[in-house]
Amino acid sequence: MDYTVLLLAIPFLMFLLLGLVGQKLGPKMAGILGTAGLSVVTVLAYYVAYSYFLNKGLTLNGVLESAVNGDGSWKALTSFNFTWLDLSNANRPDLRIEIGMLFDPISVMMLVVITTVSLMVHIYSIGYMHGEEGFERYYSILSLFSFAMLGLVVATNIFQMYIFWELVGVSSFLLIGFYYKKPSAVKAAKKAFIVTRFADMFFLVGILILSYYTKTFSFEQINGDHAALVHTTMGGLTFMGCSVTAIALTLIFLGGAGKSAMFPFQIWLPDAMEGPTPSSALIHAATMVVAGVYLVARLFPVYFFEATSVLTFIAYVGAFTSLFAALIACTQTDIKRVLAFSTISQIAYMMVALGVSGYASAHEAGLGFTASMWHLFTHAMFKALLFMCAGAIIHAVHSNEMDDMGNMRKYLPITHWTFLIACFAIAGIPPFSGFFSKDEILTAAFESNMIIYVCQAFVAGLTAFYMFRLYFRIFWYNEPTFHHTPHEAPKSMTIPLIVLAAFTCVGGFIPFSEFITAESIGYEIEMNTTIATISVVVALIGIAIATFMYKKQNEWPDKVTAIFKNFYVWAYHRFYIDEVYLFITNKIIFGIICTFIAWFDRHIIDGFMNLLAWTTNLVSDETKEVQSGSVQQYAWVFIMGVVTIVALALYL
Amino acid sequence: MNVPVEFYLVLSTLLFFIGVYGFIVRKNLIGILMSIELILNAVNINFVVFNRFLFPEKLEGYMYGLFVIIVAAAETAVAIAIIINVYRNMKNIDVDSIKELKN
Amino acid sequence: MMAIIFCLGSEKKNIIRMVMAVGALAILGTAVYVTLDFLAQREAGDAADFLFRQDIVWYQSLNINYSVGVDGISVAMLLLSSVIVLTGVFASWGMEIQTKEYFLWFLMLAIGVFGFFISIDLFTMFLFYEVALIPMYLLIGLWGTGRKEYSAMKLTLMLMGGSAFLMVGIFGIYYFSSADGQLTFNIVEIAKNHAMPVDKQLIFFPLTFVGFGVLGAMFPFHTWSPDGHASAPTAVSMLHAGVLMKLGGYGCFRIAMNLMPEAADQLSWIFIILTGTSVVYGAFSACVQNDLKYINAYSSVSHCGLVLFALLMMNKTAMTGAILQMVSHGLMTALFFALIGMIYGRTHTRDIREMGGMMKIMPVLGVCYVIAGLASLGLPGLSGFVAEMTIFVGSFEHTDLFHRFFVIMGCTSIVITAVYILRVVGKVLFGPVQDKHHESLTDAVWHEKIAAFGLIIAIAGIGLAPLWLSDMISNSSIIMHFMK
Amino acid sequence: MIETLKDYYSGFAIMNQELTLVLVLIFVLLADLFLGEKGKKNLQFAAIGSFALATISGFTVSFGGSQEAFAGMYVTSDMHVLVKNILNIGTLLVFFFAHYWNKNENRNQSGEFYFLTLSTLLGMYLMVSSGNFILFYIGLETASIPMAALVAFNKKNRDSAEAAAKYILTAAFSSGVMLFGISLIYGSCGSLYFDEVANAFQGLPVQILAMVFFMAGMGFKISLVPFHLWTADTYQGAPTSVTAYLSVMSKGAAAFTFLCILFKAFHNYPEIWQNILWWIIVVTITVGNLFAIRQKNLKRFLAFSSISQAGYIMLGVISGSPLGMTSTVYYIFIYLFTNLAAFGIISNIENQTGKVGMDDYNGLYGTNPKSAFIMTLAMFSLGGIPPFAGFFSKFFIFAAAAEQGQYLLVFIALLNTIISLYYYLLVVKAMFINKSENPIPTIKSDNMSIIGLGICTIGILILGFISPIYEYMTSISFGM
Repeated sequence: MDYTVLLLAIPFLMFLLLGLVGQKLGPKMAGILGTAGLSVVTVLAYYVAYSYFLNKGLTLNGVLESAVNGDGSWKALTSFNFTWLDLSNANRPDLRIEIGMLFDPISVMMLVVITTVSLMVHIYSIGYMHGEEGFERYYSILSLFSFAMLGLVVATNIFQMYIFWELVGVSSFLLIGFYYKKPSAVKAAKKAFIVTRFADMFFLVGILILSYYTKTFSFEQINGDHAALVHTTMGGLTFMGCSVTAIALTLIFLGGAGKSAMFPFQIWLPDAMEGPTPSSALIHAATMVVAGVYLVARLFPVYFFEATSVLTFIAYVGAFTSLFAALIACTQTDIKRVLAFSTISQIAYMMVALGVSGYASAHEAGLGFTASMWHLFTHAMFKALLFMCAGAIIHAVHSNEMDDMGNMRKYLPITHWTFLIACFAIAGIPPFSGFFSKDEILTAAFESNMIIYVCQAFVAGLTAFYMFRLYFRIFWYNEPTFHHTPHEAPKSMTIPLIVLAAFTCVGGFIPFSEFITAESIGYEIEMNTTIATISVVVALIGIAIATFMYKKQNEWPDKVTAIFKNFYVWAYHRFYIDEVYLFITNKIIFGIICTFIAWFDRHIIDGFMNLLAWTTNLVSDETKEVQSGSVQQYAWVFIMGVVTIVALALYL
Repeated sequence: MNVPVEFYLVLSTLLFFIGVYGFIVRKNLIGILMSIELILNAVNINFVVFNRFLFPEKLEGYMYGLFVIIVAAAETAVAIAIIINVYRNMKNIDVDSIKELKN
Repeated sequence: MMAIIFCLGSEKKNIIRMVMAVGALAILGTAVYVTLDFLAQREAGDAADFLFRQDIVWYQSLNINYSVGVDGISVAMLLLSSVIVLTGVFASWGMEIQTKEYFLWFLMLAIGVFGFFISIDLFTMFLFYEVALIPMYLLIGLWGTGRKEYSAMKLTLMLMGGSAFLMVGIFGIYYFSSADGQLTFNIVEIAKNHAMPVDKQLIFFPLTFVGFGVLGAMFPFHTWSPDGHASAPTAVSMLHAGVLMKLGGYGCFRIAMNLMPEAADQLSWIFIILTGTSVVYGAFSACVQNDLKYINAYSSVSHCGLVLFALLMMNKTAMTGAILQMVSHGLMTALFFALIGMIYGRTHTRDIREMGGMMKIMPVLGVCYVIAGLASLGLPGLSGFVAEMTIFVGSFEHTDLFHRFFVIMGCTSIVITAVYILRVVGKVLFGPVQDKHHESLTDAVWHEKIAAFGLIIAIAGIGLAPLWLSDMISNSSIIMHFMK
Repeated sequence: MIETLKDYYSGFAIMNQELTLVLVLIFVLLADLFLGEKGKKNLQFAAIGSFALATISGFTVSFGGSQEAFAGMYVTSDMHVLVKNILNIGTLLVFFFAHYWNKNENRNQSGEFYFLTLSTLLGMYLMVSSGNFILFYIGLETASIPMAALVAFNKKNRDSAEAAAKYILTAAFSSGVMLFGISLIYGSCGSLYFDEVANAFQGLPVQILAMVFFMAGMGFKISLVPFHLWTADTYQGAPTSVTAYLSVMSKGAAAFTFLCILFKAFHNYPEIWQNILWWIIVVTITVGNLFAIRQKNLKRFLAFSSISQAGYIMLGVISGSPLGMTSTVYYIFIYLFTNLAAFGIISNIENQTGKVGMDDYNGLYGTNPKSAFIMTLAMFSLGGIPPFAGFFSKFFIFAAAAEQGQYLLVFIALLNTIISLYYYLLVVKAMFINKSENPIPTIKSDNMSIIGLGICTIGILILGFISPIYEYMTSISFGM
């Protein structure tokens, strides 16, 4: 245990402190305390990242440990790892849940992402949430979230990950339901929790299967040596014709898919926008939703060496989801929903990248992995930025609907420029960060699977289109009648915007492939100019169409809508997936199964017990004539009793 | 005259069941009491016959018969007293009048 | 060993309450002391099956002894019981009618519970078991609400039905278990002799298991539970769901399975089906209930089903998980009932359709309720998670399709649990206020806070640092016994 | 065999208790005759006091082993002495409860009450100690004929008259049937001594027939189904003190005698009577319970309850083992305190308010908490709920049956305890939970019944925990 534990301890203590005595501290104190706490954590995280990546050594427990192995690959370091719960038994003597901190390239990278975005959100929220009821509660939950998310990424074993996985789930639930008086928020929170919980169940079963055979939870042992442990313990095992490893890993992926809102679990994320916008930025855009990607990345060696088919499956799921979400994003009018679908689409990109990735660093085989993580990083920055901008806009007009906005560039200049930067980044226009990461993804896809490449390239165009649709609708277009003149957000809100915009601008120039690779060995990326050109062109086409349609109010949007009428309606209604879910849960599970079971319980099971009692009473009542009061009848019964018994005794 | 033992037993059994039958069908309490006497007489016949024919070396059966007679007398005395009490309370000694306590 | 305080003769309500509070505190203190002493003695290398043994010959000719002693499991249950008794006293602070009698019966219940957990003689155990059952009738019938008479009667009769099974089982064990002709009721000796023929075990194991299973709310013998809980006064619900239902699981374990392991092995499949069904069945039933207490009662059916389910998996991890689940469920369900009682005391309704926005009106109770709900749906950091995960990991030891199927079915309960917990939280605590009259209601008062916070601390304590408890439980010889 | 007249009379030496009782009897008779109108009050004290002395003296008797007198006509042992002592205690308790009644309503006939009760007690003594069917028959009739008079004690009350008529007629009928059986036993076995009967018993059809006739007669006394129909009517009509006496002493003595005779006379073919008894027990317990459920009159209610209790007692008999005997006697012992506590409360309340309906007891706890409390204890104890004594006695009696492998029977009996608990709880519910607009007013019990109730309560509460009593019974019990 050393200073690294503070990374987890500070947010946790902050959560307890603000949660228990936040009311007494008052909102101002709570905001400052929360932000200060997180600043410390951020500094620590940067220090760790700095020592790990640049100094190639991390001082843990007073000893300077090298972050590089002899062969030049990155080394995973553990600062502490204690037994939290012993689950051993005769069969699996070493099975235990440990809590520890693991530092390797992806976890350190995630530390940076999380703390950065979280700090920005903390600062931003001081302005955004100003005067809100439950301000202290908000900060306390933010701290809880930061704690959980940091715990998740530094997890040394899959069960620790699951523990924090659940914790981020609950903090997400609490934040979505922050405006608990609003029925829609409560509903959205419930939906988010239950859908992810449903996926978590698969995750859990996956863990159980995996750990049953490997007899351990530890990532180091599971992943180590090209997942040799999985190979020796599970290789060749089949269940109903499928490889057990594949089943386990598919289940684990489904868990990740739930958190990362992959199809068909995507339904919760758009609704999750009911939460305060900064928390959406943090949780539902930048960090928590990428946990699924992180999970797959964490177990990447297992996926790659033991279940390639699952990886392909992931790629297809990702590709489909990205296309699907992008299509929907084109039709939405609630700006946060557009961003939400965009998030789904972008995360799906990362999934695709993992799915098409190879392993070795040589010949850029593991490019997809690097690209995925890179996109994770850049996406976190620009998506958080987008959300915060959206927050600033909502803050200004008190509405989420595009129709209430327009021509806002003159009222909100900072927001406007930062938003534009983010739009360029997500659209993949150089030199903004999104260009680089997305380009690598497309390259990886191109080299592995043509169908997926085409699909992703098309999605890239769509992305550019809907983002600029959003941009023009908000900042250009016709000016609606505002209730009051919109004004720029306070400093506490604009500074984070600027910081993130800066990250977005420079993020593409980080030599990511030196640090983060599937094999942990750094390499140089050479840009594939053909693909880069194609993607830029596609993006520009998208932007052009958007400019044409939405810069000024004109009849083209309606015309286009009319052409794709049915399709538009379907997309607008998110392809009715929510309705299908609602039908299954409300009508079938609640309406039929639960009601039936409850009825069955009351009327059959309990009814049977009551019937017993009722019968007893009935028999009692019916037999009262036996006791007729007539002494002669008594004698009759007496003598008949004797006769019967004699008969029984003699003949039986 | 040598009546076989079976004849006595048939008699006593008949007497017993006549007593039982009487107990069940008689409407008058005194009649019922008399039926009981029949049963007891059947018993007495049994005892005496068994003693006389089967185990003549001891007197147990005779003794038992004597006791039964004595006890029956006492029983009848109390029974009649109670029947008188019934009569006093209900003004008749019909068996149907003692059917109030039931269920 | 257990200091039980009687507060006879005192007519003043406040004095009774104070005496009860002090007494319950003393009980908790004793329990904590016993725990620490227990751990210290274990640390010092005392490896006897049971510590603090005390044997007093009672009925010599039948070899009935008053034998008590504790192992890790009993200690855990004692701790649980004492916490719940203490918080129960605070939760029933506002009991105004016939306070003395109420607390007297309450104490009798507590005596039965404590006695049961420390007994290692079948007769003594059964005695305490029944001692614990009967006060329920009056406690519910007199101080309950709703259809209290019906519920009280149903509860009592069904549980007595269970003990009818149980008693036959106990006689079977008694008469067939002796190795050298010396009949004994002593659990330790019976387990050691291990002389019961398998064909007899096959008869008496189901009887014993069902007997305890009734109290453990095993499907289809659980229907006393919803009605009983719904009608019982707060503290009684707490003690009943929190501790009394654990008697069932504990008995199944300590008596049925420990003494008749072969039969347990052979017949476990029947009960796995039943308990597996109760896990899911209870959860589904809870989804559509509208009465808070019914929801919680069905949830108890589900959770207690998980206890028995895990026990039947018969390996160290799952069994440890089962005991953990007993403790955990005891604490959180007690918290639930305490909170429901407090809410009901204010709103005078338990129908979730008539409530809403309570979080705004009574934030402390609301937050406590959310915590209880999160514990119930197995949030890490709270006790439910620890127990459930231990159970699932342990249950996964069996590779065959049958076990796998039921384990995975059990896993689905964590989702369904989330569904009904969130349904309640969403309807009752969140959303707009449904009834204008509710807006003037007050938040928790001091004794209610003590009750709620006490339980939350225990829940979170176990949830954050479960290792000592889990080790204490899993090091019990009885669990080792099942390590094959 | 009998050597001299002196030897013959030495038989009286082991009849201490009977002789003491006869002394008390004569004393009470004389006192009643000579004390006159003014001395009625003292008469009660004289009767109770002298009988209490007799009771105490009973505990000094001890034999160490089995003893015979009059050529085996009369047998005794420590167990017999103990049973008689138990009967004494019960009778004494009944006297305590009857005191108030004897002082007021029944003041003119109180002497007769004591005399008749003690007479029946003497009959029971003889019945218990009999070694021969003759003495058994004499004892039985001595016990039941005065009982009929006792039942009819309320001369002005038509219910009492009806109950007595039913009782005497059924009793006479059943003793007729039984005698017929005994006569056949005599005819087929050639003797009336139990042990000689045992040797000659070969399981012939006629012997089985005879045995069933005999069992029917005993079944009447113990009120086993289907010979039980008189019970409820008689219990309801009889004065409450007499009912209490009838339900405990008469039943207990008969049960023990039945056990002794089955053990002694029919022990060579146990499976025959065990099979019969098996069915009788099942039917008895079930019918008793089913009929008890719907009763509204507490005395009638307790009558059916006592029928089902009789079934439980028979569980000990069916085992045929020393454990069975111990548990039977123990059960009777505990049952005595429990049931008398219930009857004590009922008679107290009936004497002072005339109410015996279950509905009248609504809200009793509010007005008479102590009575309600004792009644609750009694009900719980009857239902076999620990820590009250009834639990222990039930446990032991089940243990005795289970020892012989009668698990199914035990199980059925246990299931029946659920029903029985239901109606016992109904009483508790009436007193504690039900509300009444017209509750029984607070009554003031007289000292005697308070003493009686106190003894019963203590008995219910602590007897189960005092194992030496049970251990003593074990040490002196015997099996087949």
